[in-house]
Amino acid sequence: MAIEFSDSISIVLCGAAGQGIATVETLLTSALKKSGFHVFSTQEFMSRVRGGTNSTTIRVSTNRVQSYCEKIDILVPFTREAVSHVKNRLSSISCIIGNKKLFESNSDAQSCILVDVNYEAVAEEIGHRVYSNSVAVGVLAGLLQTDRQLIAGLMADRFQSKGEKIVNNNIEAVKRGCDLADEIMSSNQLPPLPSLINQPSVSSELYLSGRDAVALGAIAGGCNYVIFYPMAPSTGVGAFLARNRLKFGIVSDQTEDEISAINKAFGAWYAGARALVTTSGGGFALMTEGLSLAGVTEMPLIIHLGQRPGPATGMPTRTEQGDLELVLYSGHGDFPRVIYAPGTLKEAFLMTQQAFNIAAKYQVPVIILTDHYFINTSYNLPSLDYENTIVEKHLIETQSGYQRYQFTEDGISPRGIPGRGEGFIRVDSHTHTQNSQITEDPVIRKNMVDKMFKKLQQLKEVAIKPNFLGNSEDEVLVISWGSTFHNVKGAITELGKKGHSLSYLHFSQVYPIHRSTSDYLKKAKKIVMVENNATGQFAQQLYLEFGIKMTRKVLKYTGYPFSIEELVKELEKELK
Amino acid sequence: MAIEFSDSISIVLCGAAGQGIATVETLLTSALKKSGFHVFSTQEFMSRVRGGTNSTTIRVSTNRVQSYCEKIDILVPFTREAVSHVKNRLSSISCIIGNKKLFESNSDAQSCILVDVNYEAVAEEIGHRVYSNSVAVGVLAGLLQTDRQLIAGLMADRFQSKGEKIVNNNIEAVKRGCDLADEIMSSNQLPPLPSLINQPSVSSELYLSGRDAVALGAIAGGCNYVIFYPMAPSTGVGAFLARNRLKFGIVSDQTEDEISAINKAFGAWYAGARALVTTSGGGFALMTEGLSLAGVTEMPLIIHLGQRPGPATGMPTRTEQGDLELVLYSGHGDFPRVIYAPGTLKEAFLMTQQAFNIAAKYQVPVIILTDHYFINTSYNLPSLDYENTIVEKHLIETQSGYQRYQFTEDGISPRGIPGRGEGFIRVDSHTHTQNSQITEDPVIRKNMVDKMFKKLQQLKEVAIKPNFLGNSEDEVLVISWGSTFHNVKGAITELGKKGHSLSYLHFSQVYPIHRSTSDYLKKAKKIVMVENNATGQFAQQLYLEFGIKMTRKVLKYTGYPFSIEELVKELEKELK
Amino acid sequence: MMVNSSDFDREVEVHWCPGCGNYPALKILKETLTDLNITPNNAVIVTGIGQAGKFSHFIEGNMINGLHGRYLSNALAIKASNPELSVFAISGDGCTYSEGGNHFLHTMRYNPSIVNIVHDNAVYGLTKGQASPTSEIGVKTGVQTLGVYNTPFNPIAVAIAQNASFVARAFVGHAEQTKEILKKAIAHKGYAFIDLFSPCVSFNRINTYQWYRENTYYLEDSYTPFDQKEAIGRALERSKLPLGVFYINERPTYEDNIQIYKNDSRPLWERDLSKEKLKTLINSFR
Amino acid sequence: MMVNSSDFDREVEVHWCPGCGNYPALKILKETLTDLNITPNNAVIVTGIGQAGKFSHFIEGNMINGLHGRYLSNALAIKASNPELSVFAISGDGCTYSEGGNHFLHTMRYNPSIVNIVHDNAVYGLTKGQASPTSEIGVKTGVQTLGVYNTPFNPIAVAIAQNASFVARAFVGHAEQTKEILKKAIAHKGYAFIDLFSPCVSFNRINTYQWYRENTYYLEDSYTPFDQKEAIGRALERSKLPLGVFYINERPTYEDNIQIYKNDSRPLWERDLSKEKLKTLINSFR
Ligand SMILES: Cc1ncc(C[n+]2csc(CCOP(=O)(O)OP(=O)(O)O)c2C)c(N)n1
Ligand SMILES: Cc1ncc(C[n+]2csc(CCOP(=O)(O)OP(=O)(O)O)c2C)c(N)n1
Ligand code: SF4
Ligand code: SF4
Ligand SMILES: [Mg+2]
Ligand SMILES: [Mg+2]
Repeated sequence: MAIEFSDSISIVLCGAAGQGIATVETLLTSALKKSGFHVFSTQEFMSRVRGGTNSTTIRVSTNRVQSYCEKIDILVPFTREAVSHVKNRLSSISCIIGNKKLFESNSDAQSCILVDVNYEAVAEEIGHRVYSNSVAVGVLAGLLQTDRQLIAGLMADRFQSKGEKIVNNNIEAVKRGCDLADEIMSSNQLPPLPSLINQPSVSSELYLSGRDAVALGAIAGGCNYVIFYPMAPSTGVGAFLARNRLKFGIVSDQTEDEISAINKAFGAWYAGARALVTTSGGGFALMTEGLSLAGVTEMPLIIHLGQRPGPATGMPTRTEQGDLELVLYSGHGDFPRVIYAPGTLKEAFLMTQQAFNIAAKYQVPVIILTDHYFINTSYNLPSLDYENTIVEKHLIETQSGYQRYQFTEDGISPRGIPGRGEGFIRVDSHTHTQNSQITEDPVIRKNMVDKMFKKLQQLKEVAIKPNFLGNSEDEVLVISWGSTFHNVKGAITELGKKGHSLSYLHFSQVYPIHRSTSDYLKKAKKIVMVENNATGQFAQQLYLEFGIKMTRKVLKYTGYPFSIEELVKELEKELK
Repeated sequence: MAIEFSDSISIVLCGAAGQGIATVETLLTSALKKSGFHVFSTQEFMSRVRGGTNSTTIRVSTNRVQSYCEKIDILVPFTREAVSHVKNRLSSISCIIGNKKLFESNSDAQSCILVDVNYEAVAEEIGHRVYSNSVAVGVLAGLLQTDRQLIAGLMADRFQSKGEKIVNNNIEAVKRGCDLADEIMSSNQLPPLPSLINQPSVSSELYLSGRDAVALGAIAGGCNYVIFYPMAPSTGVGAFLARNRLKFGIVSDQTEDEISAINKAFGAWYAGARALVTTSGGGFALMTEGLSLAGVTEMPLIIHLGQRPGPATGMPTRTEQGDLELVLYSGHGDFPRVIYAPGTLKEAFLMTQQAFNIAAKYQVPVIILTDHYFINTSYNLPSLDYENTIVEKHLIETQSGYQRYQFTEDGISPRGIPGRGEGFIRVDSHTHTQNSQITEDPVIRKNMVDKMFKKLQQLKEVAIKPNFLGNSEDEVLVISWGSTFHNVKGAITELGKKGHSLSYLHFSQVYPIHRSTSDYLKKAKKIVMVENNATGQFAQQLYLEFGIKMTRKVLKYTGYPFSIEELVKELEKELK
Repeated sequence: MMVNSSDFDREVEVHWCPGCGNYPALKILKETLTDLNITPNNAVIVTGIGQAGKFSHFIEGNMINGLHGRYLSNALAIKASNPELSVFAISGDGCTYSEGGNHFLHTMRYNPSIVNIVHDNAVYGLTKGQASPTSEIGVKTGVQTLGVYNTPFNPIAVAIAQNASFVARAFVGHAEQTKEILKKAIAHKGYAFIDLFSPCVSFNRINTYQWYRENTYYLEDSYTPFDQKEAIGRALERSKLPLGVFYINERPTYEDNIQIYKNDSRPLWERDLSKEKLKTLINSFR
Repeated sequence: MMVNSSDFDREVEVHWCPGCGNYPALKILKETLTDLNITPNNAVIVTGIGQAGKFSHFIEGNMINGLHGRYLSNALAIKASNPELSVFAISGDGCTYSEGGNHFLHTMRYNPSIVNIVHDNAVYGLTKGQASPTSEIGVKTGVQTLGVYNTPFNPIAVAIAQNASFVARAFVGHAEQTKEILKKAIAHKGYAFIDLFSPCVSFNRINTYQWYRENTYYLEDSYTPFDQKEAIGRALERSKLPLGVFYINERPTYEDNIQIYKNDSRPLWERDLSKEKLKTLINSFR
């Protein structure tokens, strides 16, 4: 587990819900990125509003950093429980910087470097303990040698709405924090931290979370209707769009339940809107019948599903990749669908954007699978390529005599909408004729099913290729999908440093699977599948489609994401 | 398609909804069976209450008859649409017996033997056209030389509640019908029908439908709570249990929706009841989240799912085997389950009975998959072996300190119920500790998932073996599952008469699949899968489990069941 | 262009039983639309599943025949996506009050300008005669063999208790009066709900045309439908059932509240993404 | 055996925010059960998902912590399977009136003898502050950024309109009065519904303890809760919100109506199949 990560520093903030860790994170990551460092942060938290123990890991680096490591360079504990909460991640190089009362009698802290800093005491000197988080921001920013002027500016922005006094006190708090950092460093209480180099170009990069990327992708896809019933970890996407709704002319609706959500999305698409539903596994489960409705009526639909561990309520604020089979098979009766599972923020943006076009063109449901980890993880990236995206409506102005389900060569019937053109837009949940009349005719039934499968053939043609990294000569091919991308890549990079060359195939579209996959699978001598679920759901799909079994499956179903260290250990097993 | 079926006569009644075809069927099949003939009947009907065109096929035979053939010996049309409705099944040996106005100008009738009988006119002579169905019963019973005394008795039973006059008029109507039959026969208007031999022992056999068999199996399984929201073809099972509820102490509940149904079943099992939910694919889709709840809480559940073609509303009164993947993968998160798909009435009875014991013992959901065809098909059988069944409760009296999810060797925690014993029965939809407290501990999560999969291992051990018929030397192995049993068997028998020896493997448990399957698959040179769905869902499962692909898949997804003739034709393709 | 009642005719076989209340209901709707000069192109008929749910198959124009119980959600979203359309949400009592109960309860809270007509025959017609939420206590069916024992659902009282903005009851046997009520509903801005008594001649032997004729009366001309408490009082009457408009409560509609149509009345399908705004938003993450 | 309030204590960490209304609610329930000598063994606490839904984790005894919105269906079936158990169905306003709206609407029609307590904080607590059906118009949240515009759900009025058999409203800030109301609910035969005002100190800055104290009053001693129309009238009051028992309507319970307990009061788990009867039934198919 002792990987060095010599180009980055890993900071962990740990405390109870309600203590404002998120504020510290936001200010610090912003300050660091603006100072030209590459930054990554990821949050893990309990399903409660106050109390408990949550943590955020922030990685600051000379180079681009997008993956999660267990190593902790600096831990800032906010409660007595904090140190023990992350005890498995602490080592002799970890510095715990905080009020000594929170750790001095904790045996888990004893191997670490301990630095007593009483943020609260400083805050109280300024006027109120409410400023202690700003003191902490100051200490951390100071230790990382961030531009002080810049932080003052950020504080001003952040607290602007609360009035001048509060702004000034926060700025003062940060300043005092920076001074403390200077003291700590000059008193040699800390070992030398990896020394980082900043680059001015990074300062103007974007800093986004998975949630932001999906929501921005939706807007770029022309989303103008967002529908959801709150459920972790998917609500944030809805809230993002809700906040921006007047700007972009979006209808935003928190519905009475998920069943209403999917049926509203259906009505919205019918009428020509571009609707997004955002939910989690339990909510999606309730949409099963609605998905089937979209299937038989060939209605476009977009569902963002942020996965969390099930079954049932499961672990509401934890992570898993356990809903692939659910989305793949849900709905009674056969109909085509598309499933994306972005691995990077860029993919999340572009694929969500594209989902709207694919759904509109092929008139099928498209599901975007993310998960708690992906949604709550952020890093900087240069830009999002919104300029080259287009909103494809795929709508026609109908003529009189228009038939919604006209049989065509490719199975796609031109789609009209009510109120535009002479035709009538008739859609029916039964097996129907070309003009949507109920039918019990065996031949029509068969033809309508065949029509759907023609579309599936075409969806295979436009499937997104898996992303191959490495050399085709490598003995071991590692496969993963969705949110595990960066962490697996991080592990492979580390193994590369140790002299092992592994190649890597990552899938951001998991259904239908691009046919180029076959070649990679056939060539590989050993294949290791990495999935954040109990049964290897994607491995099953690869087997079904290509008849090739994995040499090894690295499955994790504890409710927590993979770390680089853990993956290095697991992948090494196949190298021995 | 010209199979002779020389030991049986096939009668088709065809007319509009509301014309009383079902009454004719009930009286006739009852009279025939009581006369010692083997009888089979199956209904196909439109999704409407009046009008349209429906038909019932009745097969009467010297030998046991349990399968569906297209051949029609006698067609009784009740409307002008009737003849054309079954035109593909008519041939030169088909006799159409009815009011000539209904067919004389119909070209589809012209190749058949036409016999003009005006049931209505006779009925009106008796006093009212309401008796015309009884006249028809008389004609058909007469043609088949049924005991007249016996029919009179049946009429008396049937119309008893309507008063003496109506009873007498109906008896008179049947008598007049029989006289007409005599006339028809003596005037040589009909070609010689296959001559049938009756056996007294058959007269006291049972005559049951798939619906009856499932419902009786539930009662034998100790079912004391039945819950449903009406939906074809599953409602009949609920109605059967509802009618018998005071006799057997059953709570019967038509709920507000399917979500309530599954959550009530959950509450009922929790409190120690043995609950059955009956539904169809669309209703089941809504129960997905509830199934997941049963998964995480290890609650027994029994769901009878009568399949019909989807997606969505699909074809409400047609048949399909399209919901296998739905029930197999539905529910977010991983948990074990059992899926039965009886092929015979005997299996439907015994497996439904057993479902309650398996669910109770392993604390998992058990799904019984039937379909429209199975539910609406009847035949005689000697008996149901209820005497050797036992109701296994698998409940303990708890001690204080009882923990519902105690870790055990085999993954099964003894199940207690509230109000019995000192312990508390605590169940939780989150990832939970042994005592059902919410937890976010990674190790407990993993252990709880592993506990479930231990149960799946044991469920594999107690899986029902597939039913193998034939010789292991046969070149072609035919495979099917569920309701297709008799029709596939019928086709194989016919092919046997032509000198082809095919062996047959039928699955009445489709998940988990019994391991003996592997040997059969490996030995077979060619494997033909017969499924009443579009994609070969069970073939996929066999591939996933045993890595063997089918040589050919015979898939039908028109909404209608396979006939013997059709299967003979399809199977012959693999023999060429 | 003048609309003809026959513009709404379709050349398809109607699947209802002879005598079914759905026939006069269909006629009433077609004639009302004609009277109001609403074209098939501007209307959307959204139905659920059931005999009443088949309604959309027998009338020309835009339609959704969706899932059992979910049509109100379809309808609301259509209106929100394109307020220019006249949206009619039509289905049965089982579909609306049982499977769809939650959407019934909540759609009225949004107050979209849709007309919701519930063909109330106090029975499940299509599935062959089970009790519905509006079946009276004691009614026996093939499933409720000991008689219904659940308290009947009172849709009018619930809608008024919920402050629904237009609440009425009508009877298909009274074509003229029903058309008048329907016209008021169509004219109303906001959610307009009509519980429409519509006999099922095949499965409901109690609530026949005759029965409705004898057991209903119209709210007096002097009745003003603006007092919520008073309106509920009338909704609770059981000896004879009042017909007419029980309650009106004008307030902002859902389309108003969404706000995006304030300065731009174009339906969503006509609009385009502003890349400029997207750029600004993306840049806010820098 | 006498019951102690501490019999209901569990040694687990309580997950609510300090000051949350769920704490006094928990205390009130424990004390009431103790006063009535209901043991943890005879009670079943059935909850949904939400902060209120976590209730069952913090009280000793039998419990189900089921799905969001579905606890009433669990609870009804428990009562029907074993009428000897005291069943408490407890959850939040979102769980009950939004996701679970259909079950709320229909469970009361069955009239099972269960006590249904809804912790009404007019917000979604567990999911961090979105509006709930009881949120007032205009309230702004992270999702309702322009303010709530749906008409608030009035659970009391709907329950009375539905003829629910016991309808009350209480406030956790008034422990003694709430205990009295709870005792009446427990004594009631049939479905007993209590909408319990229970402040969310983290996300609802409007409906605070203070606000409820100032904006509520108790129905007068002279008030008799038997007139449906009168009761609804009180339920519609908005200037100050009445607390107390609004409506009682005694009628046969679901357990009575099922009939199978008439001659045999044993719960279902104690019963055995009669093979004799099964034989007779099977033979009827001969
Ligand atoms: C999810 C689901 N459950 C059940 C059904 C079966 N079903 C079809 S129509 C119907 C009831 C119809 O009753 P109602 O809505 O009153 O309409 P009516 O036929 O009386 O006009 C039911 C239960 C279905 N189609 N979908
Ligand atoms: C099917 C489903 N949808 C959504 C959620 C997410 N969820 C959990 S609690 C909750 C709302 C809680 O609000 P309320 O019932 O008022 O309880 P409170 O937390 O306010 O006590 C939601 C939406 C879920 N668990 N399941
Ligand atoms: S069953 Fe009843 S509701 Fe259905 S069409 Fe016939 S009369 Fe109408
Ligand atoms: S968020 Fe609100 S309801 Fe939830 S525990 Fe905190 S105060 Fe209570
Ligand atoms: Mg109805
Ligand atoms: Mg709440």
